Amino acid sequence: MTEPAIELKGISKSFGQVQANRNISIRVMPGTIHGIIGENGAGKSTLMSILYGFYKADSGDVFIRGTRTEIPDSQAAIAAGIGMVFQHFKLVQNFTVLENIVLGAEEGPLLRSSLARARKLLKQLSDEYELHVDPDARIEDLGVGMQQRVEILKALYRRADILILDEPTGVLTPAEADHLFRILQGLKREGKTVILITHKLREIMEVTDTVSVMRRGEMEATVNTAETSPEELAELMVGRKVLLRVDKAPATPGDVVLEVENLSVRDDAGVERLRGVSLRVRRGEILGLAGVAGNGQSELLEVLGGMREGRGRVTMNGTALDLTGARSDARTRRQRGIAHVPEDRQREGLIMEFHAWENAGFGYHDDPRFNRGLLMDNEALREDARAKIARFDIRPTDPWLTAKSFSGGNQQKLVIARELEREPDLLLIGQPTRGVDIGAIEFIHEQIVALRDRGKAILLVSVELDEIMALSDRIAVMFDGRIMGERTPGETNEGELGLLMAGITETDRDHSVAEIEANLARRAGKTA
Amino acid sequence: MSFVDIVQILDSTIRLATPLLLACLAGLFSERAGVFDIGLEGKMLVAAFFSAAVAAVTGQVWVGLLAGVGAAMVFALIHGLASITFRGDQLISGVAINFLAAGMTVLIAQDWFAQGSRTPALSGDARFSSIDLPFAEALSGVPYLGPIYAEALSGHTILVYIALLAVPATWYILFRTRFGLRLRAVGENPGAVDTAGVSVTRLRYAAVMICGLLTGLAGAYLATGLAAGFTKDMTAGRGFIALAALIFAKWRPWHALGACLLFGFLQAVSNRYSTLDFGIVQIPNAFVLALPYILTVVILAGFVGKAIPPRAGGQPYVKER
Amino acid sequence: MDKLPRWADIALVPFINLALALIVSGLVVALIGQDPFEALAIMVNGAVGSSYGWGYTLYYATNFVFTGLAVAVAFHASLFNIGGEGQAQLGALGVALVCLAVPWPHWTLALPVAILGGALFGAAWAAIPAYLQARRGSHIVITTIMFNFIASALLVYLLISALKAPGMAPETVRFPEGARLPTALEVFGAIGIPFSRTPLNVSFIVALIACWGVWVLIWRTRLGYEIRAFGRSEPAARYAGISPFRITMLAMLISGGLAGLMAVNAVMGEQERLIQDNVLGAGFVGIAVALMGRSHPVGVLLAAILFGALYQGGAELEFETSVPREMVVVIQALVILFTGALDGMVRSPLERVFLTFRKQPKPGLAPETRP
Amino acid sequence: EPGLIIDLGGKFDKSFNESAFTGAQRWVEETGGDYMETELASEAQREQTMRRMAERGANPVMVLGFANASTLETVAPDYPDTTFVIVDAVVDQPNVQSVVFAEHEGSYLAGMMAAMASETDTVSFVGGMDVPLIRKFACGYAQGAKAVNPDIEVISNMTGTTPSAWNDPVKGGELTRSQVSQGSDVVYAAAGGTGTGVLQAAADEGIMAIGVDSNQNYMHPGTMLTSMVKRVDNAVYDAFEAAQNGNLETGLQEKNLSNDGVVVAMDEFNADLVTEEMTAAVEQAKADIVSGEIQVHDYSSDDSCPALDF
Ligand SMILES: Nc1ncnc2c1ncn2[C@@H]1O[C@H](COP(=O)(O)OP(=O)(O)OP(=O)(O)O)[C@@H](O)[C@H]1O
Ligand SMILES: Nc1ncnc2c1ncn2[C@@H]1O[C@H](COP(=O)(O)OP(=O)(O)OP(=O)(O)O)[C@@H](O)[C@H]1O
Ligand SMILES: [Mg+2]
Ligand SMILES: [Mg+2]
Repeated sequence: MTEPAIELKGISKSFGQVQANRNISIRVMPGTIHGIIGENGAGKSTLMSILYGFYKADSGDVFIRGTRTEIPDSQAAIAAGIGMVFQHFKLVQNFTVLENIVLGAEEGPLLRSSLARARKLLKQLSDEYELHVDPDARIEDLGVGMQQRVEILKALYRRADILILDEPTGVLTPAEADHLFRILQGLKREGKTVILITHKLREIMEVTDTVSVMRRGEMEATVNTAETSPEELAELMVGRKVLLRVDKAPATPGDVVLEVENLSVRDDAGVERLRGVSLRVRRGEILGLAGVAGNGQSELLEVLGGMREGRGRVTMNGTALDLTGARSDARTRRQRGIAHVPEDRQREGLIMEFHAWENAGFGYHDDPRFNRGLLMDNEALREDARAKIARFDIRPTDPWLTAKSFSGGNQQKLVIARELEREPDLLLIGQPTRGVDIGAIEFIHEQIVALRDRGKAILLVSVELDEIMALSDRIAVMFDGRIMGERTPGETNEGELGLLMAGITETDRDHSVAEIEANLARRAGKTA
Repeated sequence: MSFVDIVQILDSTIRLATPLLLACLAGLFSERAGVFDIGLEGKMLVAAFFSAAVAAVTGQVWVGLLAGVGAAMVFALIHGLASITFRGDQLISGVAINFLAAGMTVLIAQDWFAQGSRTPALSGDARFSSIDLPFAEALSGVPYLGPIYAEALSGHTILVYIALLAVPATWYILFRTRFGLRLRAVGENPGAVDTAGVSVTRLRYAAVMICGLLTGLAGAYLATGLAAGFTKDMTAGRGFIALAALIFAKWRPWHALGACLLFGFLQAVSNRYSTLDFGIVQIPNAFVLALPYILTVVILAGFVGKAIPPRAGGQPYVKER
Repeated sequence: MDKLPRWADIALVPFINLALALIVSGLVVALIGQDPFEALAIMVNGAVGSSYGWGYTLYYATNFVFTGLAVAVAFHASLFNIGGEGQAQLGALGVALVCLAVPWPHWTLALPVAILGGALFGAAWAAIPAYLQARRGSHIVITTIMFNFIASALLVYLLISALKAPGMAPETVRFPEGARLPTALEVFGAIGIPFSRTPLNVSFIVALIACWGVWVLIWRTRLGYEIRAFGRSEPAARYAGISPFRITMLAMLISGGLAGLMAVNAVMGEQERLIQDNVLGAGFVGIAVALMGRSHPVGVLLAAILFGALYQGGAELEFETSVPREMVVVIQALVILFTGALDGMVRSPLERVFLTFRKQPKPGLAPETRP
Repeated sequence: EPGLIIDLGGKFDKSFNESAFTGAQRWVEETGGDYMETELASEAQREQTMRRMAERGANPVMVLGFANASTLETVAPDYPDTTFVIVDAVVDQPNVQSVVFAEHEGSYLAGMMAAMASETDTVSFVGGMDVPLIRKFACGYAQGAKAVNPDIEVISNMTGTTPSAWNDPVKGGELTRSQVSQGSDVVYAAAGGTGTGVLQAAADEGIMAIGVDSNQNYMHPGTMLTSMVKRVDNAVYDAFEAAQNGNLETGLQEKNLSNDGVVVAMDEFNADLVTEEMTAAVEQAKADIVSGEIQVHDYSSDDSCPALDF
C-alpha cells in the first residue's frame, strides 16, 4: 500500500479566542486531487497555512510521505516539496514574472544566472502544463488569472510535488477556471498531489478524486467524489442543523421601495464586482440574497449603503439616489430612510474602542435628538443606549463598556438595535447572525421579521443558506456579480440553491459538463 | 557667469552633494526594504561627531571614520529594534533618533573636549585630504572638459569618490543580486518573501544596518572631509534634504544621484549669490535654499509624476492578525 | 476584550515608559561624570523650587500645551502632524502682524485678535499638507516636515526684508505697549502676592482654556466624535457617513491653529517682537507631550508641565553644573523613544503578565455555541 | 560678582566669544576673583538668560554682541541696581556701559597688509551675517588695501543674513574657494565661527588668511598673515576690574587704535609672512590714524563705503 502524500493528525490552532482548527486529521493520497470545502471561516485556509509552515499549529503532527515532518517555516515546507497558492496572492506587484518566480529560490548571490535558468525552466514548465505567461511582464499589468499561473509556476519551479490551492477560482472567469482545471489534471497525471480549496461544488464534482468537508474548525467528513453528490456535500457543508423555525406570517408585499437597475461596481483594484444587477424590494417583504462570499453581495450592500460608488440606477421610494459624488455618502442614505447592518460589525459597524453608548448612536450622531447646538447631548445618547440595551437584552448592560468587551453576539445586537430602532423604510442587513449563538439568532430573526411586519422593506445578505431559507420571502442567488435566479422558499430547497450558488442553473444540469462550461463562459462574457 | 564660475560651482556642487548622496542612498536601502527612516539626520550627526572626535583623539581619520560609521550603525540598530522587533511606529522612532543625536553629540562633545559643543580642529592625518584623479594635470588644458575634469571632478576627498561609486554599486546590488531582489521584495510585499521561505526580519535588519553604514559615511564626510571638525547641529537639515531627494528620485539610485546633484547645485549657487537675479525676477536666497523642500512637496502632490513609496513601507510586518 | 486593564493602559504603561526614559537619562548623566541624583535635585529645585522656577516652568509649559494639543488633536484623527514647528512659526507671523498693524490701546483688545491671527496663520500652514494628504495621498509626515523648512525660510525672508526693524538683528520692531500681555508678576502683584519676574503671562490662562476647549471638542462635540471615529477606523467612518476628506482637513486645521496659538505666549507674551528662532523646538516637544499625555488634554497639560519643568530645570542645571542644556533634548528623545517607538517592548510582556493572571478562555467559544 | 553671558557660537569659537572668555579667565587668574558664566542656547532665550544673571545678583552683567541690544533695552530698566555691559552695540540706558570698537581702523591695517602680500592684486573678505557692523570691517579693509594699491580688486562675500551665518564653517569654506577661483590670494574672515572654515579652506588652498577678534595666527601657521584682534578680552577684563574697584562707568566706551582696542597681531606664527616693509607701513598708518592724518571711513556712520560696493 502506498503511503499518503500528506497526513495530518490532530491539528489544532487558535487565534486568541477563536479556535480556527480543532483536532483535524486528514489523509491525501499521492497523485490525486483532493478537495476541501467548507463555509466561510470554517478554518480551511488556516489548516493549509499550517501545512505550509506559515502558521504554527498549537498541537498535532504532520506526516509527509509517511515520515513525520516538522514544518516550522515555509522554507521547511518548500524543502518537503509543498507549494501553496494563497487565497490572496503573495506576489510582488512591481516585479516581473521571472523575478517573482526566482524570489527566495535563487541559485547564487547574483541574479543573472538564476534568471537565465529560470527562464529556461519556465519555458519548459509552461509547455508541459500549458502555463503560458510572459516572463518579462510585470505582475501589476497581469490579470488575476495570469497572476495565479505565476503562483503555480512559483510552486513548480521550487519542485513542489504537493500543490495546495486556496480558493483558486474565486477570482477567475469560468474560462480561466476551466483552464486551471486542465492544468491541475496535467499535474495529477505527472503524479503530483493537489489540494484544492473551494466553495464551488461544481468544481469539486468536476476535478477532485476525494473531498473533505470542514465545518466550524472541525473535519466533518472525507468522501470519494464519485460516491457523493452536490446535494450531499451541500448538506454536509451547511451542517445537519435543525432548521431554524421562524414564526412568520406570509408576506403582504406593498409598493416597491428599492429598485435597482443594471448596477455595476468596480472594486479598488478595478475588478468588476457587480455586473449589471437588477432587483426590487417591496414594502413588507424580505428579499434574501444567497451566495458564496465574494460574489458581489458585499459590494451591493456597500453601494446601497453609501460606502462605495457605482454605476447604474437606484431608486428609493421612486426617487433616484446619487451613486457618485458627495451625496452618495452614507449620511445621505440614512436621511433617505436606509438603515444598514454591515457584514463586518467590527471593522465597519462599530468603533471597537468606543463605549457602547457612543456606538449606539453611530451614524445617527447628527440626529437632533442627540445634539444640543454644537455639543452632543451625551446624556441623551446614554439614555437611548440604555433603552436599546434593555429592549434588545444586550449583556452586559453597562453602556460604559467598550464595544470590544462585548461578545460577538452582543456586539451584533447593539448594531441591530441601532439600525432597527430608526424604523427605516429599507433595511440592508449583511450576515446578521455570523458568529452569533442560537439564542441571539432567534432574537435577531424575530426582530427582522417584526420590522417586515411593520411594513418595511428588507434586503438580507447571508452566506447561511438556512438563514436565507428561514427568513426570506423571495430568494435571489448571486454568483460572480450577477443574479443567477430568483426562487421562493416554498418552491426550492437548499440543494437547488447550493447549485445556483455554484453557478449551475436548472437548465445546466441536464447538459454535459462541457456544455455547462461553454454556457457559463458565454454568460460571463469576455472578462478578466 | 563665466566658465570659470561654472567650473567652480560644479566643484562646489560635488562637495555639497556628497553628504546628501550618501544619506539618500542610505535612506534608499532602508525604505526599499519597507522601513521608513526620518532619522537620517540624526544618524549623520552622530557619525559626524564620533568620526571627528575619534579622529581628533587618535589623529587618524580612518579610525575616526570607523567610529563614525559604528555610531551611526548603533543608532540604526535602535531604529531596527523599535520598528522591526517591537513593531513600533517608524516615524516616531525616527523623530526620537534625531533628538537623541542632537542632544548626545553635544553632551559627549562637552564631556570629552570641554570646548563647547565642538571637537578640536582637525588637521593633517586626522582629516581626509583631497586626491587628484589620474591625468588631471595633463588634461586640464583640454578646452571645457579639461577644467571640468581637473578642477570640478578631481581634487576631492576619497569619500566623494566612494559616494559616487556607491550609486552604481547600489544599483547593482538592488537590481542584479539576490540580496537586492529580496530586499526590494520585502519592501513591497513582505508576505511574498515570508512565504518564499526567507526571513523578513533578517532582511530588514540588513537594510537598516546598511543605512547606518552609509549615513555613517555621510556624517564622517561632513566632519572630516568637508569641514575640519564637529560643530553642533552641523548636519543642518541635510538629512531631511536627503529624504526629499529620495522622494524626488522616487527611490531609484541613479535618480538619487541626479536629485542630490541638483540639491547640491542649489546650495552651491545660493552660497555664491545671495540673490539670483534673472533681470525680470529676483529670487531671494531664502527661496533658493527652500527649493528642495518646495520641489518635494510638488512631487508629492503628484504634479510632476507620482512618487509611489514601497508599498509595505512604514508598516511593521505582522503575520498573524 | 482589552488585553490590558484600562488603568494599566493609561497609567502603568506610560509610567514604566517614563521610568525607563529617566533611568537611561540618569545613566547618561552618570556617563558624563555627574551625579544623576544631584542633577535631579538641581533640576527639581530649579524648576519648582521658587516662584521664579515656577514662572518659567509654566511659561514653557504654556508653549508645550499648545503644541502638544496640536499633535494630540491630529493623533485623534490618526494623523501624525510633525509640522507643529512650522505652524507655530506661521502663527508667530500672524500674531506679529496683528500686534504691529494696529496701535493697540489695551491688551484686552489685542489678545483676542492676536489669538485669531495666530490660529488662522497656523491653520493655513497646516491646510496644504492636509489637502495633499486627503486628496492626493501625499504622506502628511513628509509634507509637514518639508513645510517646517519652508516656514523658516519664509520667516527669514520676511525678517530681513519687509518686516525688518532698523538695526542689525533680523527682527521686527517691538510691539506697541498696548499689546503687552500682563505677566504673572503683575497679576499676582495686583492682589498682593509676590512673584518673580518671569515671562509667565495670561497666555497660560488661554492654554488652560485651550485644554478645556479641546476636551469639549473631542469628547463633547459632533466633530470630535467624528474625528475620533475616523481616527479609529476609516471604513467605519465611511459606513457612518463621515467624510474622510472633511475630517482630515478639519482636524489638521484645528491642529495647525493650536500650534499657531503658541505664538501668543512666546511672541506676544515674551519676545514682544518677531524674531527668527521663536518656536524653540516646541513644535517637536509637542510630539513627546502628546505621546506621554496619551492625547488627552489633561494628560497633555500634565506632560507639558513636566516638560516645562524639564526645560527650566535643564537651564538651571546648565547654570549650576557643566551639564549642557542638551541634556533636556536627550531626555526628550528618550521619552519619545520609550513612550512612542518602543511602547511594544513594555506592552507585550505586560500583556502576557496580565493574561496569565486572567482565567483561560472558555474552550472553543465562537464555533461551538451554535447548534 | 560679575557675570558673563557668552553669545551663540560658544566660548570656543576661536573668535569673538573666545576673546571675551579669555579676558574673563585672565581676570580670574590675576585677581583670584570669581564670576558667573553662562552660554546662550538660542536666540529666544536671550531675555531669560540676562534676567537670570541679574536675578542671581551678578553685577555687572556682561553681554556680547549687537543682537542683545533690543533685549537689553527692555531688561536693563527692570534692574536699576545692576550695571550691564554690552559689547558691539550702544544701549542708551543709565545703567548700561556700551563698548564699541573701531573695527574699521584695525581692518584698514589688515587691508594694507593684505594688499602688500598679494601677488595677484586680488584680495577678499568673508563676512558673517550681513549687518552694518560687518560691512564696517569690510569697508575698512578695502580702504586699507586700496591705500596701498589703488588698482587692487577686493572681493567681498557675506555668509548669510541670519545669526546662523556666524556658525557655518562649511559655507565659509565654500565662499573662500570661490574667491580663490576668482584670483584672491589673501582672505580676511570676519565671520565668528564661520571663520574657522574660511581659514581652513585658505590653508587647504594655499593662500593667506587674516583672522579676526581673537589672535588666530596659531591656527594655521604659515598661511595666517595676521589677525585683526578686537580686544574684547580687555573690555571684559576692564569691566570686571572696574566693577571690583567700584568704579565701573556707564555710557559709551570707544576702543580704537589709540587705546589698543584693536590691533593687528604679530607673533611667531606669522613672522615669516610679515616683511619689515609691512611692519613699517602699518606702524606709520597707525600713527597717522591716531593722529587724525588718515581718516578711515566708518561704514556704520552713514551706511556707505567709498572703497567697496556691497
Ligand atoms: N491571522 C488570524 N488571526 C486571527 N484570527 C484568524 C486569523 N486567520 C483566520 N482567523 C480566524 O480563524 C477562523 C478560520 O479562518 P480561515 O481563514 O481558516 O477560514 P476559511 O475556511 O479559509 O474561510 P474563507 O472561506 O472565508 O476563506 C475565522 O474565524 C477567522 O476569522
Ligand atoms: N474581538 C474581540 N477582542 C477581544 N475580546 C473579545 C473579542 N470578541 C470576543 N471577545 C471576548 O470573548 C468573550 C466571548 O466572546 P464570544 O463572541 O465568543 O461570545 P459568545 O459566547 O459567542 O457570546 P454570544 O452568545 O453573545 O455571541 C466575550 O465576552 C469577550 O469578552
Ligand atoms: Mg480561506
Ligand atoms: Mg458568539
